[in-house]
Amino acid sequence: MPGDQAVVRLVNAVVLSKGFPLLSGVNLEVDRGSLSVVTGANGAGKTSLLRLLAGLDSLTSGEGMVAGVNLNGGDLRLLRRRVGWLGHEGSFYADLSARENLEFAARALERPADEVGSALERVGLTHRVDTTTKQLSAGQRRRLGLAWLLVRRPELWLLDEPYASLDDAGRTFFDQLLREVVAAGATVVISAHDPLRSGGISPQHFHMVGGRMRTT
Amino acid sequence: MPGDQAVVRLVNAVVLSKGFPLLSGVNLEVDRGSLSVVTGANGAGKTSLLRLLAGLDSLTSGEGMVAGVNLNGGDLRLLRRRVGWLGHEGSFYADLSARENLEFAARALERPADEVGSALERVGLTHRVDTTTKQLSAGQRRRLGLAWLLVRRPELWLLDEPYASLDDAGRTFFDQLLREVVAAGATVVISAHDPLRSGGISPQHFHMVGGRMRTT
Amino acid sequence: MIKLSQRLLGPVTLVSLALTFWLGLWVTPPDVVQGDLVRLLYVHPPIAWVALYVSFGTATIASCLYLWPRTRSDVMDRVAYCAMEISVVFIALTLITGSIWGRPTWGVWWAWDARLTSTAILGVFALAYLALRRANDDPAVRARRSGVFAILTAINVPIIHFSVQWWKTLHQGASVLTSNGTLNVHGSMLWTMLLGFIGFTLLFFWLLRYRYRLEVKRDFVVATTVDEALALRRREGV
Amino acid sequence: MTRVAWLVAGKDLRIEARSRVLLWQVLPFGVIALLLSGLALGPTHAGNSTAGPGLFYLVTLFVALLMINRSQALENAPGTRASVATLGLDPAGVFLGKALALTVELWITGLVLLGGSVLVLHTSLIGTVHALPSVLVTLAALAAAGTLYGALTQGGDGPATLLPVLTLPAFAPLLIAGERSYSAALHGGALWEWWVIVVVALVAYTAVGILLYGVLEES
Amino acid sequence: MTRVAWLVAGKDLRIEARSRVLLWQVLPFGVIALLLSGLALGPTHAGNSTAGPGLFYLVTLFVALLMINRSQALENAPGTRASVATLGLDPAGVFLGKALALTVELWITGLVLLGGSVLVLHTSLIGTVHALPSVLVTLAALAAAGTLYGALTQGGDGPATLLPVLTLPAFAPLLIAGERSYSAALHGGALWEWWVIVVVALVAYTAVGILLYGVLEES
Ligand code: HEM
Ligand SMILES: Nc1ncnc2c1ncn2[C@@H]1O[C@H](COP(=O)(O)OP(=O)(O)OP(=O)(O)O)[C@@H](O)[C@H]1O
Ligand SMILES: Nc1ncnc2c1ncn2[C@@H]1O[C@H](COP(=O)(O)OP(=O)(O)OP(=O)(O)O)[C@@H](O)[C@H]1O
Ligand SMILES: [Mg+2]
Ligand SMILES: [Mg+2]
Repeated sequence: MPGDQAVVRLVNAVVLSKGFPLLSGVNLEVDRGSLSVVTGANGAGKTSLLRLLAGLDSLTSGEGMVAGVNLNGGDLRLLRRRVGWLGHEGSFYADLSARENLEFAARALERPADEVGSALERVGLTHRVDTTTKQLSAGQRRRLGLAWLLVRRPELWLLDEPYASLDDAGRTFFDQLLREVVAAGATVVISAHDPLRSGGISPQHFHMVGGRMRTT
Repeated sequence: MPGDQAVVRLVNAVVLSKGFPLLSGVNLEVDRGSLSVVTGANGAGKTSLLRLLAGLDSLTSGEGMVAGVNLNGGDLRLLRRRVGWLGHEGSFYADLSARENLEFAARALERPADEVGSALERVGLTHRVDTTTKQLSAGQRRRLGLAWLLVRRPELWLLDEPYASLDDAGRTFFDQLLREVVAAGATVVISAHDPLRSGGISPQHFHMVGGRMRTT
Repeated sequence: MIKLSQRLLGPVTLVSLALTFWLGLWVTPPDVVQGDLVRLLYVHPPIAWVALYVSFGTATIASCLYLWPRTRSDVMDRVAYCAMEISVVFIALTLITGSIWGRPTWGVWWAWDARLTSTAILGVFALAYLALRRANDDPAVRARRSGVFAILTAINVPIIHFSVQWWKTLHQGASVLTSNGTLNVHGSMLWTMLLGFIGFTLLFFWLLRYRYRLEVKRDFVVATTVDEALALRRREGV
Repeated sequence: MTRVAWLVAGKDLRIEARSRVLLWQVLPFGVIALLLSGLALGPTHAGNSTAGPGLFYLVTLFVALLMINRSQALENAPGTRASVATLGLDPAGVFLGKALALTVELWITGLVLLGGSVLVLHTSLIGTVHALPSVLVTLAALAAAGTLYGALTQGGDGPATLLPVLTLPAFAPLLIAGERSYSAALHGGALWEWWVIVVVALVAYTAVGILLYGVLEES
Repeated sequence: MTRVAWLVAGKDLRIEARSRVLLWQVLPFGVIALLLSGLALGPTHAGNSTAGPGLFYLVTLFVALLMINRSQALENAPGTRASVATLGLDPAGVFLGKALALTVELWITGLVLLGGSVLVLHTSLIGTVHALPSVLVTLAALAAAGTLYGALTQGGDGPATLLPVLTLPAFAPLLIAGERSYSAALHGGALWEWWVIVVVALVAYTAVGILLYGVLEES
């Protein structure tokens, strides 16, 4: 295969939902170990794109290859297992505590349980480990999402507006995390309205308009 | 009453939820026609404070007077009718279209129906008026929230992280809206992690730590 | 005066109940038809009376007082809650004593009888009330909701009462005071029964007082932990 | 009050009309439940036409629970509650509007189920027609009570499961009265006392709703 | 597969134990529904002990619907579905785990309801004890089928109302077989044929679940 380096390759990807084209023909190539930022006006299709890459929505037409899985007929579960997803909403069992949620993830992935404690510490939730997720504040839920990703350690990180509702310390931590992750060889695609703050890495920029990439 | 000017006056306000103090003794005074920005780390209590001011949560102890309504035993419904609220979540009937949601609000408030069209136009949703709210993107839902407020025209605006998930054009529009609103004599309290961008007005800053205002 | 009566409540309850049992078990004669079973007469009707009318009545009145803005106070909410809880106990006792009585007289523990069914439904109401309280944590919300629920229940009491009349009832009708006003039960039996009514009613109020105090204590414990929680919260992030 | 009531009822019915849940899900459920109840009781009981009214009301009750829950869930989507609260709608109007919409929905379901029980349970058609007014009033009372109880359960833990616990004891007398008057219409017998109960219940629940719905919404 | 099954079952039961919805809401609902069904049928039918098994299964069915819905709703909180999907759990394990947790919950409810029908509907105690194994197997089959159907309905419009429509026809044979074998245990009669049906249903639903749950989860 020529694109050995490409973790994501979309050719004219179209995603329909109830007849409406969320994506109207996206061409995209993302290299392994890179950091990409997708920008675009509200409703341009950023969330839809990330969902497609995560294997959460299916391709209507066009071609796609993500993390070695063909989006047309490939094993989407395998794909999902390789990506980490951080969405707009807090993404856990609302009745379980922060710790229990992470322990569930760790067990599911057969990771050692002690990673949970350190992940919670890194995102600064040590004083809320036993609070049920539905009681956490918006930003704390975001942080828990990051901790979940720390336990997951996926090869492709898909983050939908990761900065939203994080406080300053959270953003600094997040930037540092991004650097680490990319340095460790993972690929990161994020959608954002805010400019990236991290100085260390130079991201690739993509701009969406009307459900596809703006041709520059 | 001495504080004729104060729209919000909290003295040692405490709000408990399941025994946990969301607010641990807030003292706050906000003048009529001012713009206030509440900052603070994740979980500091910004959302809880705004909910208290909106009459959505009730005071456990301490004293409070908001928009002329006493939080201890006053008519909270009267208070709610005077405030406009924009929360983390899209805040509408998910099965109704953008236009139908606003029409419902306009009728409920006995406002002329033609305000709906102009509000939708101002927030840039003219191409999505007949889309059901649950299909809108995160930012579009935020914009619809702003349109709802435009129809509401409240005297006290309470906005929880209004910038989150708005795109650049949306933020510019929002800043301009803030200026207009304040100029028209309304009071605005917003919570934010991002610095305010508007040049025109100088906001008052409040910083929360551990459920109360930082004593400076 | 109130102090004194409060102090006397316990002893008077004890004495009247003890007297009821003594009279009921040893002094009054066995019945011609029912034999010794008739002694349940001194226990079952008073318990049922407390379960249905006294405790539900107390809870309903307290709920109304809570919902009426001028008389709204935590006291009323607590009284309603405690009364409803005690009512569960008394309804259970009514069902138990009734079943014990029913087994030899009707041959079954339970029958689809109007009185029995309505008693069971009221018991369910009381349980539902407790379930509703559990489902809400905010004290103000809980108080308002359970207050409204108690009032809705009160609407149902007469409806239940009338709607089940169509069954040819197995249960004893008004057997003590008949419709033409003549007394049906004589001498010592009547007095014993009357004493039973007084005794169990007093027992209800005594239990209510006890339970209420427990509730206040619990609130106090909560309040002290709230102080600790407040101190902890204020130290956050500093 | 009436203005708000119309507004709210219109909104609820519009959402219902759009999602078609009543047509495609609730009605089929009712019909199947009717069939199943017939099955569960076996031929001896179900073929016996005296069971008709009872089964009709039993099924209607479960259908009503589904619909009450849906009606309240509309108001409880995350964020919706807060936004709508700041509209400061007159709670008596909201109560009336929601009860009205629910009544309309229950009437539609009730008519279909009545048809079903005539067909499936061999209940007499003429008797059923005679019973119609009492059925409609009973369903309206169910709707009024259901709106109140629905508001009680929302926002707490597990509203969908709490609702049945709270409503069933309250609906029991309505059920009985409805069943009796239906039976009376079928077999002849005194109707008016059941009418009294049902009408009293309707009036009482409506009155309590108008007076106290505001207390519930405050939270 | 079994590892995932235990993990998922543990998670579901823990959430259930924490919220206490089963104890405080579902069980009381079952008991009330039993009482009400007795009422709705009137004394002649309800007193008649042959109606016992039918009513027991009818009520269990409604309780099961509530619980299936709750079990699936856990996975469907906004965002939860996406995050959990990226864990790539073995779907057969997820199916088994959720079915297992549901089985445990249904068993608890079933035992209480059996007790209730002995007390309230005068079903014979000894007969009921004899019927116990068949009831437990039937409930397990209901849980397996319910988990499958639950997954079918979620994510669409109004899952809580869609579920009953889909499941009722599938549950009908289970219901009948369960009721027949319970009746047979009460009054004597051939048991084994109903056993065959119930066991076959359990095995079939479990097999289909293990094979096809993945297909449902993919969407
Ligand atoms: C589980 C079974 C039973 C239950 C739930 C039950 C319930 C009640 C209730 C609620 C009352 C109070 C009625 C009122 O004050 O309006 C009552 C009163 C009474 N019960 Fe029962 N009962 C049961 C069985 C029996 C049996 C078996 C007998 C005797 C054969 C009996 C004899 C009485 C009598 C004599 C009264 C007083 C009636 C009067 O004077 O108005 N009960 N019962
Ligand atoms: N059925 C539909 N009819 C019309 N438009 C639809 C329909 N479903 C989705 N859409 C539109 O599809 C787009 C989806 O965009 P998406 O959520 O991917 O945007 P986004 O780039 O993430 O925006 P944001 O910055 O606001 O998060 C929105 O513009 C939405 O209005
Ligand atoms: N039962 C509970 N036990 C422990 N902590 C709780 C409980 N309920 C709420 N909290 C905490 O209360 C705080 C609520 O904060 P709030 O939502 O007001 O924060 P915020 O300032 O808006 O934060 P963000 O910037 O993340 O939106 C959080 O720290 C949350 O963890
Ligand atoms: Mg988006
Ligand atoms: Mg917040």
